[in-house]
Amino acid sequence: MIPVLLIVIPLVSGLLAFLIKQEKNVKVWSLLTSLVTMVVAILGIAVFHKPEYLHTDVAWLPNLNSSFSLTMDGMSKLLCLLTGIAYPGIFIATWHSTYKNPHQFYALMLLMQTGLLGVFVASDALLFYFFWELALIPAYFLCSIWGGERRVAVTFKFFIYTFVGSLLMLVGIIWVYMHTPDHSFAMTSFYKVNLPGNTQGWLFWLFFLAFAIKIPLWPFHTWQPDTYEQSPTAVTMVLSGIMVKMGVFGILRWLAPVLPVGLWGYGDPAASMCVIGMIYASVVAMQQDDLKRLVAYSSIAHMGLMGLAIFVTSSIGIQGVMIQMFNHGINIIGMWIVVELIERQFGTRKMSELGGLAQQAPSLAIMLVVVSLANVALPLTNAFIGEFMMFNGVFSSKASNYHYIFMVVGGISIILSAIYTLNMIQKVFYGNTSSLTANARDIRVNEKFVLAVLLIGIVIMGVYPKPMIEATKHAVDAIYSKMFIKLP
Amino acid sequence: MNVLQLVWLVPFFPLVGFLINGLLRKQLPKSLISIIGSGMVLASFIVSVLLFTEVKQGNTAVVNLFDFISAGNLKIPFAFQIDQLSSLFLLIITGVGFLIHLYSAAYMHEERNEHFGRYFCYLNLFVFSMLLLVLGANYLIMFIGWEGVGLCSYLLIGYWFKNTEYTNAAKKAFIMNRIGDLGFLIAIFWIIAKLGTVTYTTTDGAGVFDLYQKLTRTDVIGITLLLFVGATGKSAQIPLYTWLPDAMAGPTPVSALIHAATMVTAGIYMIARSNVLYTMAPETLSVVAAIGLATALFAATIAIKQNDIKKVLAYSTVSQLGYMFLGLGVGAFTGAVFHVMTHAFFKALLFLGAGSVIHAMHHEQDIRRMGGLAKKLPITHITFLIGCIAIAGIPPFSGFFSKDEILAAAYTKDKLYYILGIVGAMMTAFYMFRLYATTFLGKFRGTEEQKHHLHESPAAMTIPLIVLAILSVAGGFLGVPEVFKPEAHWLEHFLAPVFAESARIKGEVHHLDHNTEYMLMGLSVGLAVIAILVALFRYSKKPELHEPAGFGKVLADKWYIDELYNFVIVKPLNWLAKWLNSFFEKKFIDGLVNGVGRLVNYSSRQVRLLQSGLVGNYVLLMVLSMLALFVVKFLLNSK
Amino acid sequence: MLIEKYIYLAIALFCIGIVGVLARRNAIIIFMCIELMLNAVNLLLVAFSKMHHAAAVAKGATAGIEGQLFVFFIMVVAAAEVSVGLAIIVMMYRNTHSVDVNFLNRLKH
Amino acid sequence: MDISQVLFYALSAMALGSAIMVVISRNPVHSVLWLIITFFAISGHYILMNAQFLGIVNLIVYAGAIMVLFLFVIMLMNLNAETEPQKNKWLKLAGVVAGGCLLLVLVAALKQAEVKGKVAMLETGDIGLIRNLGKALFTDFVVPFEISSILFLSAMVGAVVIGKK
Amino acid sequence: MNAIVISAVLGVVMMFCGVFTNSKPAVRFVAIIGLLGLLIANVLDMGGYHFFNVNVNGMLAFDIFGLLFNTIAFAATWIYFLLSGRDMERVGVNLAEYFALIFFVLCGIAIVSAFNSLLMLFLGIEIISIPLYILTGSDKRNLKSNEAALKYFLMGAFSTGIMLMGITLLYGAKGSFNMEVIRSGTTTLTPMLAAGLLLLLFAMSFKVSAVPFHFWTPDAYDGAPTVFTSFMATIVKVAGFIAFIRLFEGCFGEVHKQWQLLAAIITAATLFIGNITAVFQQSVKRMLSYSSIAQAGFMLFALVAMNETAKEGLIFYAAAYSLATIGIFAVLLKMKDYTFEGFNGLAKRQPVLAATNTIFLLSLAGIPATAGFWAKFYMLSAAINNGNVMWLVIVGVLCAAVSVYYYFRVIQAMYFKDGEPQEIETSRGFKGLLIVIAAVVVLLGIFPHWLINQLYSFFYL
Repeated sequence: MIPVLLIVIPLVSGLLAFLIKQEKNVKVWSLLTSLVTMVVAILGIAVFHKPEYLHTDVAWLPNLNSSFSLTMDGMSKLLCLLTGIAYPGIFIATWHSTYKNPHQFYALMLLMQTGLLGVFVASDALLFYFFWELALIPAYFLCSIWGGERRVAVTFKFFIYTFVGSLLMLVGIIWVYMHTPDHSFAMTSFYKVNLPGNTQGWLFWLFFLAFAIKIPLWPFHTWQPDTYEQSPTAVTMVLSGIMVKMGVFGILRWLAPVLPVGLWGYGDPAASMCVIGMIYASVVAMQQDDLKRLVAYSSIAHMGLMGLAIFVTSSIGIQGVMIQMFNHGINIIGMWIVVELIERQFGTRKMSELGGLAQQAPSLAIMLVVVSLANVALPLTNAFIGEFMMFNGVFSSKASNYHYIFMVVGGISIILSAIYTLNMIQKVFYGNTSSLTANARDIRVNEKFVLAVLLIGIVIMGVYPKPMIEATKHAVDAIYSKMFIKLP
Repeated sequence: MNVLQLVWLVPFFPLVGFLINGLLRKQLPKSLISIIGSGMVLASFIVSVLLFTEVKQGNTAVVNLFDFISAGNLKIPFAFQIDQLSSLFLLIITGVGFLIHLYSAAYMHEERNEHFGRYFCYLNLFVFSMLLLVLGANYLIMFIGWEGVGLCSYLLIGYWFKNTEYTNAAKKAFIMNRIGDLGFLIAIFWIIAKLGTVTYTTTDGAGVFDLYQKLTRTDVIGITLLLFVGATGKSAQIPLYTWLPDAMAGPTPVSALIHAATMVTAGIYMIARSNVLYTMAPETLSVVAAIGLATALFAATIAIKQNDIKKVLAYSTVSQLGYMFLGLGVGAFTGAVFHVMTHAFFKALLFLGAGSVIHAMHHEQDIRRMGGLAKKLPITHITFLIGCIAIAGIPPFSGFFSKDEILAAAYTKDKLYYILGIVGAMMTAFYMFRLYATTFLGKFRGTEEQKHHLHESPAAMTIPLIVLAILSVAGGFLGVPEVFKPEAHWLEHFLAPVFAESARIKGEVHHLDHNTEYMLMGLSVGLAVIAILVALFRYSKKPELHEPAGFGKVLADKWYIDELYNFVIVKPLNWLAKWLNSFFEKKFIDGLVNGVGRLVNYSSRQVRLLQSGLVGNYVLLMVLSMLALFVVKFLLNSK
Repeated sequence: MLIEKYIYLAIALFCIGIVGVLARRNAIIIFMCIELMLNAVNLLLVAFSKMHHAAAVAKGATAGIEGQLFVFFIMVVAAAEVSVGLAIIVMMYRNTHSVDVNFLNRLKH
Repeated sequence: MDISQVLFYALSAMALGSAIMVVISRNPVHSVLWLIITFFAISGHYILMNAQFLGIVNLIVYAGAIMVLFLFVIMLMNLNAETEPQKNKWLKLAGVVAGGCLLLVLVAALKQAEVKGKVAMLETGDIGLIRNLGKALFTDFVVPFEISSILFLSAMVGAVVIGKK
Repeated sequence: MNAIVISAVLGVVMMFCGVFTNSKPAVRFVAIIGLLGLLIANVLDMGGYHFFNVNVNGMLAFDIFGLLFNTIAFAATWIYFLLSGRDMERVGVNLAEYFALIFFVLCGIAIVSAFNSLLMLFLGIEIISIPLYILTGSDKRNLKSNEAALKYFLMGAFSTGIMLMGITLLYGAKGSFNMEVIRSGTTTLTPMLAAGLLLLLFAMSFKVSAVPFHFWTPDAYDGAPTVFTSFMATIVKVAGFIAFIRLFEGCFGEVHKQWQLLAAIITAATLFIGNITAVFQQSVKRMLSYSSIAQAGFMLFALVAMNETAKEGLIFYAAAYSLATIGIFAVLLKMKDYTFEGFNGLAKRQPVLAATNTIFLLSLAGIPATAGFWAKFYMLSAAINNGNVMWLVIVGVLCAAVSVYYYFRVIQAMYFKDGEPQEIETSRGFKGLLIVIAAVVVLLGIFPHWLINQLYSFFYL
């Protein structure tokens, strides 16, 4: 029941939002919807956590053995929660942003939420693919209509790029489906498939491409900085905070347990791409002057680490990925909120045009500094827990022969991330005020509220990660055991 | 209830102070801020003293607060370990910390309210992190504190954030530290990979120091080297020391607290804490000793030609930290810790003294524009002098005892270490008294206005000076060498349980005979006195005011190490970044991606020409395709 | 008569028709060449019809008759096609005063 | 070589020769005439194979009706050798080569045809007679017969639509 | 048989309508009602109510597959009449005749979906083609229309010759035109069979505009009056596929392996050329004709894979593709400017048109939750299930990605660009119908089996 509600509430409300013409009303409406969704997600995790509440299975396509089957299990819980929390946060934080045709904007935002939640709770491969694509369509329109100058071309590239990947994945899904013992799209059937090694090999690449483009892993990342830069910030938040997690989630749920041999066989090349990406993106981030691009590249680096942790196959690394998906979502949304506040106030995101904000807007500065620190994974922030576990997992992996090298080289990104993050803080907040920032004002109450909640979350999760680890523990064990059980 | 269970209170108080000052910094008046800030540290100090009395009786404890990370087989609790070593550090941190807080209240009085609050909030956060570092019962908690102090250091160096140079220095400090941190982190992973735990020691013998025998030789060398990489970052050793002199951009009390007394000694603490592992890896110890010695000498040479009062002290700190590592490297763990303690006293004293001078001189830091301050600032003068004597190693001041212990151990290990060490000691004496002489003796060389305003600092500043001076004088008696009085080395006995395991591994240590030891002491003191006299003679009347030339300029410019790093690392990295960003990313990768699109467009433009509009061509093409398919079917695929 | 000979003959005619379509520009001639192709087919059909009739003459007297009927239908269709085709050509000619197919290139790319 | 063989070769030569002339004649009227000769040759073949009805129909429908229609249209347009558009030489050559190749490929493909060696019965058998054909046409083939009426209807409507001013 | 007879009769009725009345709405009304009757008759046929008990002598064989397709084709045509019937008036004066011709085409479609003899195939295809030549050239004053008709006619006649040669060779080898006879005993492709098969493959490829026999398509579709392009590109084209599949499965199903490669080559070429060439088009109409080639490439998957999934998928593809394309053409017909620029800013002026058009385009691109997705899904499944042609599957999905490129150009123009205001007349009913069709497309996209299940269950009554 809970997962169905998670999908239906934003869907219905999103469709209704098309009809609400007043800006104020539609804002309130979407905020309320997102709050309700959040409450449902929290209820599902905290109150109604018995399987019967969290699992739904309705006949959908009997001829194909595909059912409308949704499960909120250990893996999806955190991501549902993230989506649930992120949306109200985004709506509140961007309350003062104005869009032309606000009803369309908010409706599409809610529809995108439907897609995202659907991806996370779908336990049927076909349904998963459905939602996977559905999340993309509203994103396409949101970016293309309300984005920056080069929005049309950039978003189009984003769309086609991800579309190519997902089509290849569709081929993979169908192939696996043909070889399931009971000819079914159900996740359980997918997990029972036992394909020969070389088949798994090329299937691995089909799935991998889709997820790698979405995450995005180097060298498939070039759509991402452009898209983030051009999208309206509220959308960027969803894209980077939640949507990119779809890729990681996809690997964990649909790639690793289904094609373990493929993963073992090609884990090293994939992991190498991740490591190169981590360093590469960090180095490139050092050169960025646009705040959005900087955060975008930093996100590439961080997502690379998640990929790395999965591809070298270690239990603790996967555990780290699970909680890092959540943490990274929170942190990067925080980051975007700050960027949005800066852009809205000064009309620029160029670091070279800013400066000295710490005097004028100390609260903003503090928020940014804390979020940035979480971004560089300083201990006692949430990101540290995840990164620690992931790096640890990489280091102690038994699946890869090069795991030491991966860890050490990947570790350099820790240093590089400090470099570009501190550069950013320095350029934006320190030094003397520029002509633009001379009369800056500090942030408003609603923005402060969201950021404060985020910060508290960041610290609490950084100090006491146990609940998150507990929540995902079984899912990790399940995946990990499947990754090993089918070894030839 | 066991008093030791209260250990969490120690970091708790500064944390509370941090939160209150941080959140209410605009609302609270400055006086209240300083009372909260200092008071919390004082409270910690009191608890530390309580704990210390308990520990002195031989009670130690590991206090588990909650599960921090627990995934799979890895269980890392958030736990504090209170034993001799940590309790000693607690006293230093909270004690010296309190004094410096007190001092800061006066020193920073000119700041605006919110910045004043910000300052104290950072400072409290620093104390909190440092306490985590030393209290942590496992490497991960230590690492948390480790990075935490790095952060506070960053924040405090960049406290005056309007100045880009200062913020650059802050950045540099953080990044340099991060390089070290990576080493530390890898070491932690290595330990986890091999032993499955990072807890130091447990009652059921499942800690790192209980299981160390499971480590192979490679493991232990690797782990200790990596830990040492971490230590070089935090404790400013070659090659990662360059951040520390720049860190003097922060307010002077910060330099005293963080960049002299406490944070920079974290590396020594870490190695002392891991003494068992290091004892298992003599190769690493040699590296530690060599690096330590090299740093000691290297920094000393630079310090000789510096003219910024804080820079001199900074290089002196680097140099002294080098001594501590030398001590660790030659196995004198107690000696190193001892030196940490005495150094905390006298270096804090010197920095605060310098701060007092700077305060008096209206933020003038160049010693060439000072001179003759002895009369105007009597308390500062006397306490500063005490600090100088202590650092120069003149008995019975504290520096003598600790330095001597290290040098004696170095002698036992390798005579070359000793000789080089003593050269360093001589240089220390020389540049400290050069500083002293140029600053306090001779004629005043500042502006009239400065002269007019010259006055002794307020009590809140002088009291810490006096207390620290007393400690600098008396601190040494905690570790009187055996030669003077058997069983008088209280510290060694106090710390013995901590180093017991390594002592067991090392087995019987060769002790110097008393004559040799007296001789060595005499030599070092004698040389130091000579160096002091030379310095006083040269600089008290005619200070060196011109710009140094020749070799002196090389020293004054710090051997051009910053430039070298800039040239070898920073520039290439920037260049690489630029190249990647402007060429590789845009032209190559994105070019490829867009190239596919362009290829489609291009082929579209070409392929559509097939559609020539002429029926004849169409039919011709159709016939040709038919031919081709016939060929495929009948000739190629003739099944 | 051996059937191969008919096959070769028919194919030869068929290909001459194709060459005509390829080589001429006059729409009417092209159309005529297509008719030639159809006639080649007709010829071959009749030949096959007779061949099958010969092979099955013992069993059924009417074997092979469908080939000849097919020819009949082809003629019917050809007639219909010609009426429409010529109408189109004439319409074209009315508008352009040409039957040159190479002038038909307003629609391209 | 009996008479039927002689006839076969003669008719074949005539058919091929006149077919080639259709293609290469510059004057469209000549092309039509050559095509009529081809049809005659083919009708000869039909009669040789004892398919008299088809032979006659071929002459009446094709040579008589259809070709007259062609001729009529050509005359209407006043096309002659001078107005005949000439194709690019190379394209022409390409067309000939392509057609030739197709001929070669088809012949090569059918050289080993499974019907090789079978005989197409000449002059005997009565399936070509009107009686037999008619019977089959109105029994077994009545459906296609009726349906071809639809074809004619549509062609008629079409001609009207196109031809009407 | 119901469909064949009634559609022919309806054709005749329409002819007379033209004689007896000049009222265009009346003609249209008769056509719409008549077609509805045809549709109902066909559905009744599926349900076992045969109005005409004709002894077809093995010439025709009615099966559920063909009847189902007829239903879809008639339903699509009905929608087409409703949406675009009014636009036929603008082509020329012979409105009743146009309807008559369309009914004849439908008769041909009913024949090719039920033929059992190659003779009937030939007749059926001719009955489809001849009216289409006319319809293509029906805009008599328009040189483009003339040119398109002549090109279409010449090449169509040429391909008829090829097809007849193929049929002849089969007849020579097997001695019959009956598909069952041809099929029986065919375990290997003898030279004559193979040659016949190839020639038939070429001719049928021509009819479904598969590359390299597609050349007529862009020109004919572009030149034909848009309202008829809509019909040709959708219903007629998929009817070609039904015939194609029926022929090759019926005659050469047993030796599928031996010609699969050829079919795969043609399919790949079709996908490639169709999609690639569409990218650069400036006119939406011409883009749509290339897109129809590209979509044909996907439908050819059914031929390559040749299994039950493929056939079921083809039916679905027929419905999905026809609905979407008819919808787009209906919108296109309202535009004065057929270039992409003509669509600029449509979303502001005609949100309903833009939104429904977007759904149709998404469906053509194969985005989930539209019918088009399932169409592609079935085709890919069929090919993957076959297993031998994975390379073709990959080519297919890459080309599908390319297709997004040109379909989305229209969406971009409508939503993200500002354009000149141009008058677009639309009635409320038109919009309502578009919305209904879009809803059906989406509904089919979410519950793809709903329609088929309904039809099946009706059939088994």
